Amino acid sequence: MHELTYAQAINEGIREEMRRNDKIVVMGEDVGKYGGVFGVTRGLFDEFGGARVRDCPLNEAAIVGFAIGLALSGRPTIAELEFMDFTTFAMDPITNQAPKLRYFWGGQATVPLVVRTPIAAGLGFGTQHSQSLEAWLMHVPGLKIAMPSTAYDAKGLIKTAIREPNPVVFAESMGLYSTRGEVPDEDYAIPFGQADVKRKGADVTVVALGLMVPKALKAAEELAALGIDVEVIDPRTIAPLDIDTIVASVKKTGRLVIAHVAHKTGGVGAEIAQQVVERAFDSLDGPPVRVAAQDVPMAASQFLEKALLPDVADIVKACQSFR
Amino acid sequence: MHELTYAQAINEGIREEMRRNDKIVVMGEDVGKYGGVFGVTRGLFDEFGGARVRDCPLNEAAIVGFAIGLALSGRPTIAELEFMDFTTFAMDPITNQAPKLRYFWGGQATVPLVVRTPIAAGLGFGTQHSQSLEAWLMHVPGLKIAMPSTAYDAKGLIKTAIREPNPVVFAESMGLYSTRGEVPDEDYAIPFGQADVKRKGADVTVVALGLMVPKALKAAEELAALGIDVEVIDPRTIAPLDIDTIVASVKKTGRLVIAHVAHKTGGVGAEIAQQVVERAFDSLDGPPVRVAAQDVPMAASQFLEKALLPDVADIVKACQSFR
Amino acid sequence: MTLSKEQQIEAYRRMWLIRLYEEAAIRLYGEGRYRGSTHPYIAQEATALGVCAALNVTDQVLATYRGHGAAIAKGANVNAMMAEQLGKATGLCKGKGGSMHMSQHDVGFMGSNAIVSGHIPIAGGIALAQQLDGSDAVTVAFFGDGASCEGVFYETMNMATLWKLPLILVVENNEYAISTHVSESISVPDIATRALGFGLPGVIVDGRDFYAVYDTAAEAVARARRGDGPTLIEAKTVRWSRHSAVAAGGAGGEKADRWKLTDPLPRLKQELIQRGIITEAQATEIQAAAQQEIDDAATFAIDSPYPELKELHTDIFA
Amino acid sequence: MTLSKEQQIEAYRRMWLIRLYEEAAIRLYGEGRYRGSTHPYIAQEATALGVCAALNVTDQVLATYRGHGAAIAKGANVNAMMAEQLGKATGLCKGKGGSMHMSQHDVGFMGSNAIVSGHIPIAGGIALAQQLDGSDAVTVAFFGDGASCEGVFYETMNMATLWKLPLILVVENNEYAISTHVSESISVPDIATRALGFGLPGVIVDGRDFYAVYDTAAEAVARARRGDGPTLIEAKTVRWSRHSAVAAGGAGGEKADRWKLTDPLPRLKQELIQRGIITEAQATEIQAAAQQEIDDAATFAIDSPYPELKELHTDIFA
Ligand SMILES: Cc1ncc(C[n+]2csc(CCOP(=O)(O)OP(=O)(O)O)c2C)c(N)n1
Ligand SMILES: Cc1ncc(C[n+]2csc(CCOP(=O)(O)OP(=O)(O)O)c2C)c(N)n1
Ligand SMILES: [Mg+2]
Ligand SMILES: [Mg+2]
Repeated sequence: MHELTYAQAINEGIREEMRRNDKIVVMGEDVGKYGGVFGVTRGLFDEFGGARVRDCPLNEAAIVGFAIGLALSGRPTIAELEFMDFTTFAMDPITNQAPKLRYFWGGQATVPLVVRTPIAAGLGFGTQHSQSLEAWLMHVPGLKIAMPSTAYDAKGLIKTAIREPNPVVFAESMGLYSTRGEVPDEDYAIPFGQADVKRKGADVTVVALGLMVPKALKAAEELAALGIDVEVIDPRTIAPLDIDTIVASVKKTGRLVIAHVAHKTGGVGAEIAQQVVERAFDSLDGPPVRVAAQDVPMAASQFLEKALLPDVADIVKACQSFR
Repeated sequence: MHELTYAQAINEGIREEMRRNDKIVVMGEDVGKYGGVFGVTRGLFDEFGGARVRDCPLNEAAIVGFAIGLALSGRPTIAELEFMDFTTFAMDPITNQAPKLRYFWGGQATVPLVVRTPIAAGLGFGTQHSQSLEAWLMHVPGLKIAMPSTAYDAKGLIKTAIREPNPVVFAESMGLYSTRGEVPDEDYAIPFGQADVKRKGADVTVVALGLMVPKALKAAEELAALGIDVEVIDPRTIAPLDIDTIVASVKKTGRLVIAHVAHKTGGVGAEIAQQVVERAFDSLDGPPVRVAAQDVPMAASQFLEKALLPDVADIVKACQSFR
Repeated sequence: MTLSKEQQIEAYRRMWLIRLYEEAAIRLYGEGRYRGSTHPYIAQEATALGVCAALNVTDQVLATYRGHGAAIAKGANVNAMMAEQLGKATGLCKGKGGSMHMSQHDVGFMGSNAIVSGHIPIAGGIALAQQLDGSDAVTVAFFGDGASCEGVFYETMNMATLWKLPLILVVENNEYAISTHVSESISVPDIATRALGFGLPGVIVDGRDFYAVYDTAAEAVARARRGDGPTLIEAKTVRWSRHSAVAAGGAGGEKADRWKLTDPLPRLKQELIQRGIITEAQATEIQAAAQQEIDDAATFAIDSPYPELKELHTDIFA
Repeated sequence: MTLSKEQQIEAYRRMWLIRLYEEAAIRLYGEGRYRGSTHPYIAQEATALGVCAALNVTDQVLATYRGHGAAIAKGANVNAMMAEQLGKATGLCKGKGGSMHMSQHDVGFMGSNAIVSGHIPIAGGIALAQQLDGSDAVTVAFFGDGASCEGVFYETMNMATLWKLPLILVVENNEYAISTHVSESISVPDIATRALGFGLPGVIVDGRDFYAVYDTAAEAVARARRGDGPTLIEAKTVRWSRHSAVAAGGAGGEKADRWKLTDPLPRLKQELIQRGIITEAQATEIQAAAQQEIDDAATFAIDSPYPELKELHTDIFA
């Protein structure tokens, strides 16, 4: 085992895969010599050179479009978008092209594409740099979506993403980049569609995404002191979604809380809640509770931002809200 | 009263508003002399001229961006995107700009923008021309979203959309363009956030969007013959969403079915279901049931398309599925 | 690099295949044999044929929903194309793609795309892969005057020039984007002029002249194979037909007459005869054979089964 | 059109306001008085000032997250700006926008945008409104070399040229987009060259020379007011500081030295003295007054209250 930050874990995962497969290409703004605006691709340019680690002009649509072309040509390609908010510039390649080409060409194409992008919520970057847009992507058949919450998961999931012959959006949590965790020295990969029970508990099931996972664990500790035993589940990938693990937990606890930093309305929380309701209606003591960002644009002012984003206290409150 | 098609009703609504307010501008591809690729803006160019009814080059991002600039300058502007699938090219202006400028500028801006776009599902246009993407937009604070299902609603809602000082996405159903309906001769507008109970019923509540409304009404007839009395609710706008009317109905029927042509996973159905569960859990006989497109890319082949899209029979089945 | 007799004859044969394929596709649409729409390449045939005559099977071609011509020019199977048109299981894409989404990768037709301009950056990426692989293959993207207004076209020109990619951008200026004339959508008289702002060659050619298109394409291809980078070719052409089976727009009237004068088919035939490559009689045979091939394709398509419903769930993930 | 003594002195004063505002903003960030980031305009001051000196209050200016200079050049209130920087209720935008989202519509500063290039088509629409209203006002969009790679920049040049809009596109080429040098991102040596493909004038100017920028802008503004359409101005400049408080990237080292030689502040001061417009002593006073104004702005910002939480729910809908 060795300790890495979440950002370093992604870096190490990419590096190891690039060593295993010299066809892999990394593209994006500032991903080369500079090593990525948040340092995630640091050192890759020096090790693999400018042909495989490519600094691109500032044009997200073409970056992802080119990446799809490379992927179609048998080169697994990792495209970085510097903030998830900028997926808005690449929605055609991400949603109309990558996940559909194989289908409408009757299986002739394979698209080993990874779009890496960080969710910056909570760091004061303001309205256009704080959005968590995974719900948009979960609505698109043909896309896989990973949202790691620990260094261990980040490395294991990025490896699976890169080995995937299908388009993957890898949504990183910027607020976790500097968090540290133990990572095995030997090669490992975490299969998609396998949720991880981060904490076992009997009273309430909390399904948390990305940045909310550590907050949920913190809330669980506080609640334990209050005699409420919380089970914290991290789906790790929302497409595919390991609904079985979530439903099994809810059948045990009878209570479901879903926590994400994305806005509440239209968020992934509604989808997870409804899937659980469809499968475990009779086991539920009450309605699933969503802990999410308020439905207002992300404000820059720090106390406004703090107030609009979900936090530990909101999860604690939600877990106490059941009759 | 006079009879109009759904497309003509939108046209008449725009025309009347343009007569009332000579600042209003219409922009888009083929909206001018040609009258719109589906004829919705027919005649506007002749009546109002090329300065106010503007044929644009083929660049959706700039079309909506320019429309925002006009709106910021006090000119209510109606931008057309020829298929909803092309919102992918304009996601920055539609989601990062229009709904956020007023907020992050502390109230200095007003953005009277209407983005008109048709949902083409069910007409055999294939994977990239059949998507219903309202769920993406419902996740964006600051946007209002209308989805008319009749000529009457279409005219009344487009007028409200144009009079709105805020950004509105007006999602039309291409499959309804040629359907006819009675429209009052005198001026009227339908307020946003007021659902319409298209059919009263006691046994099951069916919330249907756009193209699914007539299908739900057809299903209701068939079910009436089987002794199941269905209430059909058309929210007409999903943002704001008239959840009170829906909840009141479910408290009466105890059963909820939501029908939309968008893909099931991550669709608006999950949001409506969860909001109802949050408010009426104890009134529900069973889990809300979603009738939606299968989670596969829209296929062109007619029988595949028919099979993947929700239809009358699916609504009938869903309404019968309750214990 | 010059064209062999066989290549020229084959081009004439495929020109008829394209023309007759499109006429059949329109007829079959009229008969209600498929839904959606179809976008005829009629009158533009010489462009796809002239460009593809300069390519090898390992070179890649991407096109738009108006891509039947490019597909046939690159050697796609017309039976499977017509079956795809009708959404049949025997189609190039098992019927899932339909008229706007055809592809046949084994002949280097990387497919057509229904999103105007959506394939342009993808073509750039394929050209980048060719460069990284050290192959001398090139990539061609066909698109229209309207597509040339979309931002990704410029973004792709910039990246391809910056990286000297083996990419040939062929803008088929048929003067209309549905109803919108180029004079209302493009701020300069010639689309080739755009290249001046990006530092790649921008060449204008008569898109209805097979030989002129071939020569222009051959030069761009040679340049790309040499590693000297991309070229923008503006093929001036006309769209004689409606925009699609669904939308009229543009063309017609005076345009139609202009088209008749410049119809690439009689034009190529005359040249072939003048060059002593075929006789009038052979020309007639070629046309008749093409007609037979398309009639057979239509029959094949009509007689083919629709895909089974389980096909809905295949080809989503590899 | 020439500048009055007063205008030139005011330009010098505002140049100091910008420089000192940015230095204070960096210091306050270091002190942890706000989160997020800040993008200094240091070394680029002469561009915003030269352009805005050619504008009236009724002309509109849009800028990027690196827009503090444009805001001050257009006459924005530095107290309210600094309060916005710190997310205070007294800020230009009530603290909701922060460093990257400032605007003051009553002085014609239509605001800054954190999405690179996002404001460019919006500026085009504002220019279109000016044309439709028959006013002689013009719109200016400032943006960087990196932004000039985004598709909407080209789309906007095309539409603005096609429609002869009163739009002035000012690309501030400071050679870097975060870490990426223009030679790695732009396929031609000069961004002004892009204009050749679109049919509008593309002019290069030394962005650190206030008078040169003014003359160039004045000509573009006159052209726009005459109804002759848009102009692309490439202001060659340098970015001395880090990209932002968060990201380093580019600049530094040899660049920093080059900057010192071309620092617009001593340069403008010398010119003003040579032209006999101010004395060394007056220059010192102006600088001291500016320092006082910025110190007061910092105090005002620090002492101001944060917005109440109910502000979360205001200004969403009109
Ligand atoms: C992004 C996008 N916008 C709009 C459309 C609708 N549309 C389909 S074809 C077309 C016109 C394209 O014109 P052009 O590029 O000149 O090609 P042509 O049809 O003339 O071959 C339009 C606007 C689309 N399919 N995709
Ligand atoms: C659409 C988009 N892509 C990427 C970014 C991240 N980003 C912020 S500033 C910047 C560099 C912009 O460089 P340039 O346009 O030259 O302006 P400068 O910072 O030099 O003033 C980048 C890539 C962004 N904010 N928006
Ligand atoms: Mg055309
Ligand atoms: Mg720069």
